Amino acid sequence: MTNSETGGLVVNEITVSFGGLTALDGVSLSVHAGEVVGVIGPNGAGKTTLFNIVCGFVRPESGTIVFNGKQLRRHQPHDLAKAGISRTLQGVGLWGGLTVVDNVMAGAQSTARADFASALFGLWRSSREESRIRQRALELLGELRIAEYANRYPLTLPYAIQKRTALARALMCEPNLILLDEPASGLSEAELQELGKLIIGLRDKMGVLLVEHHMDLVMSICDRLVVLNFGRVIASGSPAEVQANPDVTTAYLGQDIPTVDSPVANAGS
Amino acid sequence: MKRFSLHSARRRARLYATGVVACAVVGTMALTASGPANAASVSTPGVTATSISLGATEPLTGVAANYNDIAPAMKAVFAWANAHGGVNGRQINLTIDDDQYTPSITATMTHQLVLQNNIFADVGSLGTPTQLQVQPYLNGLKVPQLFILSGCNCWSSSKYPYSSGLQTPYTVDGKILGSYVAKNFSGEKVGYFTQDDEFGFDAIKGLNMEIKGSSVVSKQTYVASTAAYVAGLQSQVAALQASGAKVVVLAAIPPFVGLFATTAATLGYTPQLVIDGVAGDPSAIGAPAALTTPAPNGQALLNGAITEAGGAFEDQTSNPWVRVATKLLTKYDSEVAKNGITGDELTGFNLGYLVYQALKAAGKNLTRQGLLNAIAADGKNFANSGFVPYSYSSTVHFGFEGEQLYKMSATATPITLPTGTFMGVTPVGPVYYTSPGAGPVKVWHSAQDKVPASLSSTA
Amino acid sequence: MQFFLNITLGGIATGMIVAAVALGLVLIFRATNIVNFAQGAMAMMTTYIAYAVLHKGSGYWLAFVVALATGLLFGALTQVVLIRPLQGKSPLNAIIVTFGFLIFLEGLAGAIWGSQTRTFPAPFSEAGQKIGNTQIAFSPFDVFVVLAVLALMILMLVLFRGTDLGLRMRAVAFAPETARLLGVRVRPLLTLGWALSAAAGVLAALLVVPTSSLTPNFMDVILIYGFTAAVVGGLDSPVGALVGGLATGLSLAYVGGYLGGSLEPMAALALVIVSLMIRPEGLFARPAPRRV
Amino acid sequence: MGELRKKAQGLAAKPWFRMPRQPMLRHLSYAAVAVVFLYFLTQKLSAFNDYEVGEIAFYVVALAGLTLLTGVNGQISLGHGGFMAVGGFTLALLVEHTKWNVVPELAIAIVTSALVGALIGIPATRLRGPYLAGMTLMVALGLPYLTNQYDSFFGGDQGLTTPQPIGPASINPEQWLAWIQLACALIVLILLGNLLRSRFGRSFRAVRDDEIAASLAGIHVARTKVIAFMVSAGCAGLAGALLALSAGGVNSAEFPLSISIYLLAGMVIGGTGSLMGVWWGAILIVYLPTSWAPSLANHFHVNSQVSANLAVIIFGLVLVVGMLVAPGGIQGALRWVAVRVGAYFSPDGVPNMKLSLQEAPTDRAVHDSESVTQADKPGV
Repeated sequence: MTNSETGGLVVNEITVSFGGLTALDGVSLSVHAGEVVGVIGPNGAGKTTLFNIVCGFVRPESGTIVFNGKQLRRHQPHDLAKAGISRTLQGVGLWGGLTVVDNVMAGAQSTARADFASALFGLWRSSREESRIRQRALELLGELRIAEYANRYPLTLPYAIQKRTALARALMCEPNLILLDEPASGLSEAELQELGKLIIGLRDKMGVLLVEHHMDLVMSICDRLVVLNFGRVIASGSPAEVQANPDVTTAYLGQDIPTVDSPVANAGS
Repeated sequence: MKRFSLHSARRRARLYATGVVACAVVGTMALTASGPANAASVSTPGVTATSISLGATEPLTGVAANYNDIAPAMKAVFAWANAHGGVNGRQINLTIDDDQYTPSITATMTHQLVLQNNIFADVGSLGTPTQLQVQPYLNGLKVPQLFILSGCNCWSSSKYPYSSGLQTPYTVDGKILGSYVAKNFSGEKVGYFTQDDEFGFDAIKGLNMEIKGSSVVSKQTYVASTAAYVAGLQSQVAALQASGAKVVVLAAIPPFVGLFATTAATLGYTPQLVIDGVAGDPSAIGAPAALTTPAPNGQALLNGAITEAGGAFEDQTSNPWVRVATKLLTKYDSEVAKNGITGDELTGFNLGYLVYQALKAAGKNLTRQGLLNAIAADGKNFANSGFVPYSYSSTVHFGFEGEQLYKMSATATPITLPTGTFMGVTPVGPVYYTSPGAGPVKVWHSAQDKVPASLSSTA
Repeated sequence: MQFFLNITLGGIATGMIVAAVALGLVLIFRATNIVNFAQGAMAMMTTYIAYAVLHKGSGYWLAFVVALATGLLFGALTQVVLIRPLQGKSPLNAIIVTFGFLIFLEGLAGAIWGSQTRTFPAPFSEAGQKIGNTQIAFSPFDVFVVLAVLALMILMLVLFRGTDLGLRMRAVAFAPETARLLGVRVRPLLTLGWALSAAAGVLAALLVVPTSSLTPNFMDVILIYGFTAAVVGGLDSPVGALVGGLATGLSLAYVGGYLGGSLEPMAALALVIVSLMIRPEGLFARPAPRRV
Repeated sequence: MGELRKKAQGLAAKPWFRMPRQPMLRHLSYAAVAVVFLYFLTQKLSAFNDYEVGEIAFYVVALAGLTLLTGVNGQISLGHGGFMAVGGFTLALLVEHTKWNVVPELAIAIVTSALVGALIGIPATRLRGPYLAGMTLMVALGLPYLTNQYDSFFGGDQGLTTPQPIGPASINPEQWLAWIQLACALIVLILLGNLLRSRFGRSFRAVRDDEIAASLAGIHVARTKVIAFMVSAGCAGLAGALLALSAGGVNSAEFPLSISIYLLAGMVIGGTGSLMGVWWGAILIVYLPTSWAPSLANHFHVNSQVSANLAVIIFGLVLVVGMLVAPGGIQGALRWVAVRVGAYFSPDGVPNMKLSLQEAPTDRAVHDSESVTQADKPGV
């Protein structure tokens, strides 16, 4: 909390409840550039709600969210990209009617400058920008090694490729912070390895906040962990510290520590 | 290995598809395209040595589809004429197009009649808004727009010499009803219930010429739409009731007269009703609920209502015109043969016979101007089934300017139609006539035109 | 004062009929998440059948029962033939299909019975009653309308709140997959929902037709007002449909009475916009949490 | 056959001509071809056929707008007849009170209806599916009555007259009118084509497919929807103004609900979301009620009651059957065939993917990905 001047995301004492049920109770955490922070906890602990508050889908009853020294007040989801925050969705949230490259290009909406008139009249101002964005999107697809699917429709592609497309889209706005909502769900062991490398690679350019059930992945890539249970932070610190915390073990007691989620199981949630 | 790129295939596909669209557009055009229809050798459009081509746009479907039996009856008269040698040796071909009572479609269909069917004249088309839409167009091209089935004052205007109406102008309707009210209900509070368009406005014009302004206590309007049905007329009828009007003059289309009567019954409101000739036929009002539901005082709601008509009712079988029309239409109009004659079919018969007489009067050398001249010169003498002669002259482009008043009566012989049994009517007083302008309402003393022998012997 | 009283009573009578249409829409929406734009047209078809029965010389009540029964059957058939293939597709498809069905039925009715207006009787007198010395603009038929619509609403409440069948129907509407996994037989329930809703529509048509008249499009506007009522009340609440119906009927009556008849359709539009701005899900719908 | 295929493959591999990539240039070059073609077409046709071509042109304008709104942006409108009325009356009022040229009059008609579109579009952003459909239906029913309420201004039932624009004396008036209307149609198609190939087009589709994902990508969902509504209403307004020129006047009876219904059916038959498919829809709207249905009725000797309702029945069937069996419409079916034919001659070989009508390319508002998107959406 004292780090608010140094940049990054600072979530301070957030409380929110739905219909009398407290979903988050005084939750605080921070993510700084160059850092991977994981949020873990049993189902219903409030992880996704936390993301939704940061993104502006849900308004907290109290508490503040500060990003790069500026407090986010009554912000809307679409303001986020411009502010430098990106988010991937738990499912993939790709648009079935757009090709992969168009999906990724749409991620650059916040940096696009061409106005309505230049788009309507097809002026160079608009078309030049389009080629620039397309170029950038193809580069990103190349970096994520899915360039060959650029002109395909995403919902016809394997799940892993859809997830990468979604990641590419989130990276298009060149964020300072990226929120990853269960990036590992539905991926095979080999794909997990690659994902881990990818996320660590992101660290050079931005802060990463992820919600994940897959403990091996979390433990291996996160710099810090925050553990939520029933809407409260019950532990935080390095992976080793958290693993050693008895409260965490209790929280997970009685339910399997989830390892690999299948997309099918996810679909039902 | 190079992958098949679906995208490029699709882009090509899109191009192909675009091409196919273009080709199809051409194809459709080419198929439906046709030159000006069988260009006549004579200079007058729509007239050949052996034929005359006429057109009409009618609401065969849509909100005014009630009137869709008029044009077939007109056509039946032409079939009769054609079977007896045509007019001056020419067969009459009538094209009836459906305009659904929608002005934009009227415009399209009228363009088609003029540009493609190459009509000589537009005759007996129905509707005020629909015909107003094409009035500038037809007059601009000097195509006669004759005998429009509408009582709008707008058809007799020096600006549009090629237009003329058939129905009694609504202002004349209003004047005749107004003079009756002034005479028989003097001192009573009067209310108006009128349609919110030219029909209502013109009728009010006539009413105001006869009824003292001070006795009119409430003027209510409605919009002729299905929406008004559902919301009902409670507010308007309640307002009339609240104003204490003892006499209500209705310038409304038949269904709304029915709705008015039903609503008045609900409110326990029993004014003397005076109904414009547009809804003068109880069977057209067609609301047996209104006719049969006992009002609080035990009387049928429309019982005793005053209305008006320009000619005999179809159930007055003793009238020679009704007899001859029924006979002719039974032979040439399958609908009449099946279900018997309606008031609208009687109108259609009259209309067809008017067109026939006008064409005949225009002579062998048929031109558009010649037709107009013939109507201006002889129009007054054309035989008709109405109670007064036609008013046509070089300056007056109205058909009828007279009405017989009637009383709807539960004791008169009821009208029986396939759609139900309706109360009958009995005549009240003499036939009146007047012009839409200033001038008194006068009594017409002469008898109805005789049915010409040429018609009665061949029908 | 009498004027105000009378247009208020008129508004209530209209409102109850509007509520009947709204109840039918709500029933289908609760059962299948679809707004059935063809409901009015389906009811119009069965009203023509009732008309035919009536003119065969049967009494009003036989025609009434025949119309309701035909409505049930028609609703079930429609669901099986048209709506079943749409399950799981975009809601836009359902809107266009039901709307197209409306057009089709109106054309068909016009082709079979013609476009001329016919009249349909009421089972009770439509004349207003005297209470003491005051004439009240409320006829025995209006009383019948109110009772019939109230009965319909209570039936629906009992069905959804009180019976296992109703609960299963709700489950099917909102989570068809889960319901199927839980062993609910989904298909017959959906068919039943459509059958009941079509019957509710038929009831509305039979209540409106005596004061209107029978034409192929006589239900168009009442459907729009019914939709207004359902939206104002919340598309999944029977009580909301009733309150929305009364609100719609009264707004139309007051706007028509004090401002002019041409403004009535716009008044309904304004009512929808205002109520949706205040509560997008309708007054009586429980707010659904936003799903992200 | 093999020879032909080889030849075609060779051609496809080395296209002798490539369309410009820049959208405006590309669309202008399409339009140039169309202009030449349409010029000769209108020269060749009779006056009434020219009049009909003009009608097709303004329905193309209206359908293009509706396609953008419903097909591309996923917002349904049953009320585009209402927006057409706004455009028509605006033009008529300008004709009555000013002495301007037809071009600024049309431009103002577009702006006015776009503004009314915004008025409806803003509350519409909070509505979905059936709610929006019902609200727009009320717009179609309600707007024309306003002209009755203020009849001294709008001319009441009689309405206002809009004289046909007169061109050079050597050109017949129907042809001149058709040219004006065709020019508007081509301009609208070019501009909408541009728009759809820009970031706005992408946003429209993204909002249609998944609003939450769109907002997270930085797309202002509500603003995007309002823009789509305004553009679409503007097109409808232009179409209404052009209709007024054809009809010679406007009045409250001129824009009945049936026009909105025709537009919806036209959109579905053309292929929801396809800008080129609107030509099919426009041809259907112009010819079915006035020409095809009557000849069909004639051919089968049905009675007048049936023939009078035939067009309506067919429009209804088009909507129902089109949506159930071929949501891609005519344009979708053409593409489906073209993809196969194209693949046969393609040097790349036969497509290795199953491509069905259901999955035919992109712009289907009415698309069938519900099952997938549901799985996409996690709970709160």
